[in-house]
Amino acid sequence: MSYSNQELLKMYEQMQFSRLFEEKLIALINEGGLPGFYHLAIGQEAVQVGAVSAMSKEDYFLATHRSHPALVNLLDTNKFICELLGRYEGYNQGKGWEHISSKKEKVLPASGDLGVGVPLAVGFAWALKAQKKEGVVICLCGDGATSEGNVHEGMNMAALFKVPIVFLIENNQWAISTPYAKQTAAKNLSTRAASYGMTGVTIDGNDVEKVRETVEEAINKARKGEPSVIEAVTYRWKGHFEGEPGLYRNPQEVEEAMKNCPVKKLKEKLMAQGTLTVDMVEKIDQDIVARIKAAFDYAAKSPLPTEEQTVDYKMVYATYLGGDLQ
Amino acid sequence: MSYSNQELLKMYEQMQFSRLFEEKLIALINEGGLPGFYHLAIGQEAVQVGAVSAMSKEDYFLATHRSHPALVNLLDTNKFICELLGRYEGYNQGKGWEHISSKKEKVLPASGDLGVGVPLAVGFAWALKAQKKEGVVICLCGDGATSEGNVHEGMNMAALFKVPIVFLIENNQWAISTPYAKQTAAKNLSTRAASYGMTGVTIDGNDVEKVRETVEEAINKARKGEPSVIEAVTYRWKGHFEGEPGLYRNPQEVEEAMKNCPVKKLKEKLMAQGTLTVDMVEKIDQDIVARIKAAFDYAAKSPLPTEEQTVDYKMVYATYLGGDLQ
Amino acid sequence: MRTITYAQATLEAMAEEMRRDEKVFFMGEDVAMMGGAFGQSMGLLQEFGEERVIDTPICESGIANFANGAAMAGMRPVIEIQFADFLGLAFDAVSNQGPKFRYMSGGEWSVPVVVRSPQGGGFGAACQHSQCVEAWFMNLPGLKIVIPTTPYDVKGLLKSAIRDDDPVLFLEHKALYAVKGEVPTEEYTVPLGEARIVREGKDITIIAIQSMVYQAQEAAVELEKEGISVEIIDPRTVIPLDKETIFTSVRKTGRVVIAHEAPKRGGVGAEISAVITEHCFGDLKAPIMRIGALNIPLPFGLPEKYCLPHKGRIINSVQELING
Amino acid sequence: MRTITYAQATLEAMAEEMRRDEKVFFMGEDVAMMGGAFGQSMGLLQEFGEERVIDTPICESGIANFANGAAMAGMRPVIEIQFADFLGLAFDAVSNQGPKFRYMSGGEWSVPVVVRSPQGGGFGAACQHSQCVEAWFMNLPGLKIVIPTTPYDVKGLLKSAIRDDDPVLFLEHKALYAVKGEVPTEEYTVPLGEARIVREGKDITIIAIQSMVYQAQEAAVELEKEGISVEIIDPRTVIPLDKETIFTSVRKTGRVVIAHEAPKRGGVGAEISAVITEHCFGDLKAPIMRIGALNIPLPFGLPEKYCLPHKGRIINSVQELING
Ligand SMILES: Cc1ncc(C[n+]2csc(CCOP(=O)(O)OP(=O)(O)O)c2C)c(N)n1
Ligand SMILES: Cc1ncc(C[n+]2csc(CCOP(=O)(O)OP(=O)(O)O)c2C)c(N)n1
Ligand SMILES: [Mg+2]
Ligand SMILES: [Mg+2]
Repeated sequence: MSYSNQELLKMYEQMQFSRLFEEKLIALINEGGLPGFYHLAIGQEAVQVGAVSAMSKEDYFLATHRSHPALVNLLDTNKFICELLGRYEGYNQGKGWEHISSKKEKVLPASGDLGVGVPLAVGFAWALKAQKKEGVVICLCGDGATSEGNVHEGMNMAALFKVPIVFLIENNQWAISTPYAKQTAAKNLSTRAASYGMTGVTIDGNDVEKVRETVEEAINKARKGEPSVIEAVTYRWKGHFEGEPGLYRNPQEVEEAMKNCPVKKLKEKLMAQGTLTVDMVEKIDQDIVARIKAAFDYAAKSPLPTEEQTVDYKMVYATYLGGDLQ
Repeated sequence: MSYSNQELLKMYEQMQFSRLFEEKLIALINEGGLPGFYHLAIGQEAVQVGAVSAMSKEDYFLATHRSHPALVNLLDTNKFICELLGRYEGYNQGKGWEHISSKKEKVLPASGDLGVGVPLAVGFAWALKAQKKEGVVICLCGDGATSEGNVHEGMNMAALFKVPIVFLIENNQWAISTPYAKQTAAKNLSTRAASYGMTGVTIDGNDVEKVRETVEEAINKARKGEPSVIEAVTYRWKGHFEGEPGLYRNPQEVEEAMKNCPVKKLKEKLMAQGTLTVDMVEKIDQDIVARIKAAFDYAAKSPLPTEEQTVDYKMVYATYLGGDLQ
Repeated sequence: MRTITYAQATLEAMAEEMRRDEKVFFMGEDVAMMGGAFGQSMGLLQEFGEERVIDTPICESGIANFANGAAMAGMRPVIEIQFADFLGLAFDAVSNQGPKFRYMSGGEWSVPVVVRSPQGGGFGAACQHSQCVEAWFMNLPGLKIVIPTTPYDVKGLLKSAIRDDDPVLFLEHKALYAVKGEVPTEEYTVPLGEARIVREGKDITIIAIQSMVYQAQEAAVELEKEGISVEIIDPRTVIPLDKETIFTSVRKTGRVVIAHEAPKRGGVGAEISAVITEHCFGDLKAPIMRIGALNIPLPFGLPEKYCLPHKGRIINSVQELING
Repeated sequence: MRTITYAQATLEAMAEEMRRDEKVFFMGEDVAMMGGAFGQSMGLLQEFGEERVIDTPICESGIANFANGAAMAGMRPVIEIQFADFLGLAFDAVSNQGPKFRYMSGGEWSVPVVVRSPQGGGFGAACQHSQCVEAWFMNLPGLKIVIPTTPYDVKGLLKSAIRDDDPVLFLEHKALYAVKGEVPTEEYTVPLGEARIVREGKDITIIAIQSMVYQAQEAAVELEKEGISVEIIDPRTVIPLDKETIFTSVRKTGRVVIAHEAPKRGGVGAEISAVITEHCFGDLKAPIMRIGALNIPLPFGLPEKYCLPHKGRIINSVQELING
């Protein structure tokens, strides 16, 4: 498939938006101004932007802890950044943090426990079908998380119940300090598909067009009740979270991988074909930087949750039956 | 590979031993004389007898709840039956019941929770290797249990750590009332192997020679640090446990499957080639029946655990630190 | 009033709620074609079809997380874990996931899931098919826990649990499935969070959980002959716990025995005892006694009885407390 | 005496035991190459090699069952679950499998596994990276549970846990890793099952668990200024519980506050309170008070502090009990 210049440009802007957003995060972390550990996806933008670009309005996205590229593009920037900074105005009153979610924007929460999201997303997708809704769930999952039993149980049920879901395994080749080769002896992670009776494919996760095209196909199949697995191979440029020094891996490996920058790749292609000019690049960056700055400025002024907003049993229970310690 | 007449005869005797043992169990259950629910493997004898025949003295067997064919041939008959009847003289003081185990006979316990045995067996096999012991673990697992997360986690670690283990999936096509097709959409269960970087094969589980040969090969590979998966396809003739009526399945399916009796198949082959005669068949049966009767008679007189033998904190703890309720 | 079994009562609750609300569906191992390991869901498949009564693969954690997801998408899942002991495999999903999504999302999602599971001993089915597990889940926020005793209550509470908008762990007792009791044909529910006064008395309060209610009732009859008047309270839901009903009784009797089938150490009895001491210290005339199983994995067969609590131990404790 | 951190103390215990017994090995997520998520196993890989210090795939249940199997085969596994919250995924393996094999096999197997895991809040890491989990495991038989507070204890107890022939759940507190304390260079162990009297006093007993010991110590200093003499007991192991040390103190003071970081409801405090009421009823001058976290999933960031217990609440409770 080939995408229009306009579509390509939009994907470039989305990847760049994520890149500059995460670079801003790094700057703020270095200034000591942020309250948590942030799991950056720099270098992996093509996987999630490709997926987001493939989605229709009725589709859902299940995130992981490393989902800024998807989230920053799916969500309202102010509310997103408020959430990341733990502000009450955030999508989840500042309680969800990177485990952000939004019913309206069709983003499902990443649990703090790896792997859990897979059977959850399968159940969600099943329920869409049961209610005759159109949506497909794009279920993101890291390479490391695929070793979890929950992933196995979820994928098996998905194939069995013919659930409208796409399993997008973002193989960035590391799980904290554990490289792919110490996580599984499987040749690749799309081999998992056949073991549940699904189709599976391994693709270059740094090629945003390839990702988008593959996810689009998978979404179409999923809508017909054919779930499938896509393994998108990419690389985690930074530490597990920003500030984690990553001493366990060879700096040369990282350098090598960084040559294969998904944003730069698309940028060069677009410039070569004249869709993008130096001026446009600058203009895009300026706009993004301004938007990000505005949102961070907004969030910085937004208040943290108060004690009353925190100790709120109506938030713990939908049907509150009384009792502070019950 | 082809086995000597003597070897074939022994396999026939072992299968027949299991068959007559389980038929005796049925008779006793019908008389109301047994204390538990017994999961019979009638019709599946070739899988476990084939496996047991392939094992060397240093190898271990991890059982499931449906392992009489293996257990009755690996264990001392008196102590085995005492255990099944909950007698203190049994292998596990009557506490283990069908979840029997024996260090001396190299039988590892089936947990009451399906799937748990797989990572346990993997850890056991890993420890054999770490201690430079020769043994391989034959890890039995039902088709239904393969949907458990523990099985996934265990198999992945086995392949990764190059553990001396053979995963023998006994696919009797049913998990209580759930047929294979409602358990997974996978074409067959040996597809699981590739998804962990192991080799896998699906074989006729009613052909004891084929099972033995396949397990022997797998054991040889396992000793070299190459675990693998064997799916042996067979059929559960009886209810999930004896007495469970099995109303959920088509009687014709059962009848059809029963035509393919693994014991009869080997018997006919041996008779056709003259290794087995009518007289021998009778003699073998008489011997078996006598042995089984003697063992049941023995067990019937063996006492149940007393209160002191039950409430025994030295059995709960290897290092007992005091306190009845602590 | 007509009399039906505890198992039939759960079946009626399921059928009525599935008729009332088409978002309710039921899934679990062997619940559809077989109608449940104890026959407790017999006929549901036939009435509601395989889209709403679903046999699953054997994967407790996956089932429970699936249900959380389906609930977040607007359905009202009821799942069954075939034996409560297997809840250990779904521990994270049931207690650490479902009950937390609402709060952690600032109210974006609610998770109206009911996790049904038969617990308890009495069959000598050994240590992974016999436990009472309610206490495992007590220390985590967000979950409600129901432990019904009678056919009347199991029906009324199951209906309330299904209508509740939060995750509910609904622990049936497998030895009670065959117990019969009066159950009206008319629609009713029993609210979550209200204890039942099983029997009024003035000398001592026995707080009994599930199977122990029956043991306590027998004990009370015998103790009456000795002139001891026993009040029995069945909390019915342990989260939330109806403290008021308990406190009122304790203030009256001043003496308390708590009995549950789960091991004594770390059981629900510990929480109830601690709460009573906190609030009714001045009313207590004697130490609070707890009765529970021994800290021993339940063995196969008959010897199980050496480990489980029973009527005799309740009687002894009461006598000890009354006679000093 | 020299002073080292709690994290260093665990590291020394591991290294010493691995030197002493070549059957001891260590496995878990990121324990080898990275030296642990908190640097707590830094250097072990370099000393003992990759056959004894093993990075695993991410599969908590599998790791714990693997360890049970390896232990049954004669090894002495120490495993790490990266955050204690993830023990929910290994709940069955840790509490319902390992601790039961010995009894259920009539003594054929023993399972000398140590499950290490850092628990606790203080980092605002939200509801699945912050919990104290000791109470989850209290109601099952066969497991021992250790919750060390000081660098001295964490080293001595970890060594004892590794030498113990039963499964031990060893819960470290991640906010304590950086705490320093005196630790001798000479070999020593601290026995499992013995409480520590942190501070002697005569007016009131505070039974404090792990992080709360530090809070209680600060509270005691302030209360002393008001003339209140506080005795503090750190149980160190919750299973088995050193009841005698607790009872002796309660008999002396007659007043008790129990403090733990885990939620109050269904926490270890409930068991301790119930046990005290059972055995020391006549010695109690006031109700036993429990302090714990609220029943709320721990939120991200600063607001965590609204949910966790602290010194101020200990002081209030003591004042309430003493002043009536
Ligand atoms: C159940 C569970 N185990 C362990 C962790 C700790 N942990 C957080 S992220 C991570 C690595 C995940 O690797 P991968 O799935 O490849 O995702 P990536 O970080 O590479 O995006 C680990 C081990 C966790 N959060 N949950
Ligand atoms: C974790 C767990 N879930 C459910 C069960 C209940 N159960 C016992 S046997 C069984 C079916 C097992 O099927 P399979 O693995 O195919 O073995 P088979 O009985 O056919 O030999 C089930 C669901 C269990 N024992 N453990
Ligand atoms: Mg990764
Ligand atoms: Mg089967």
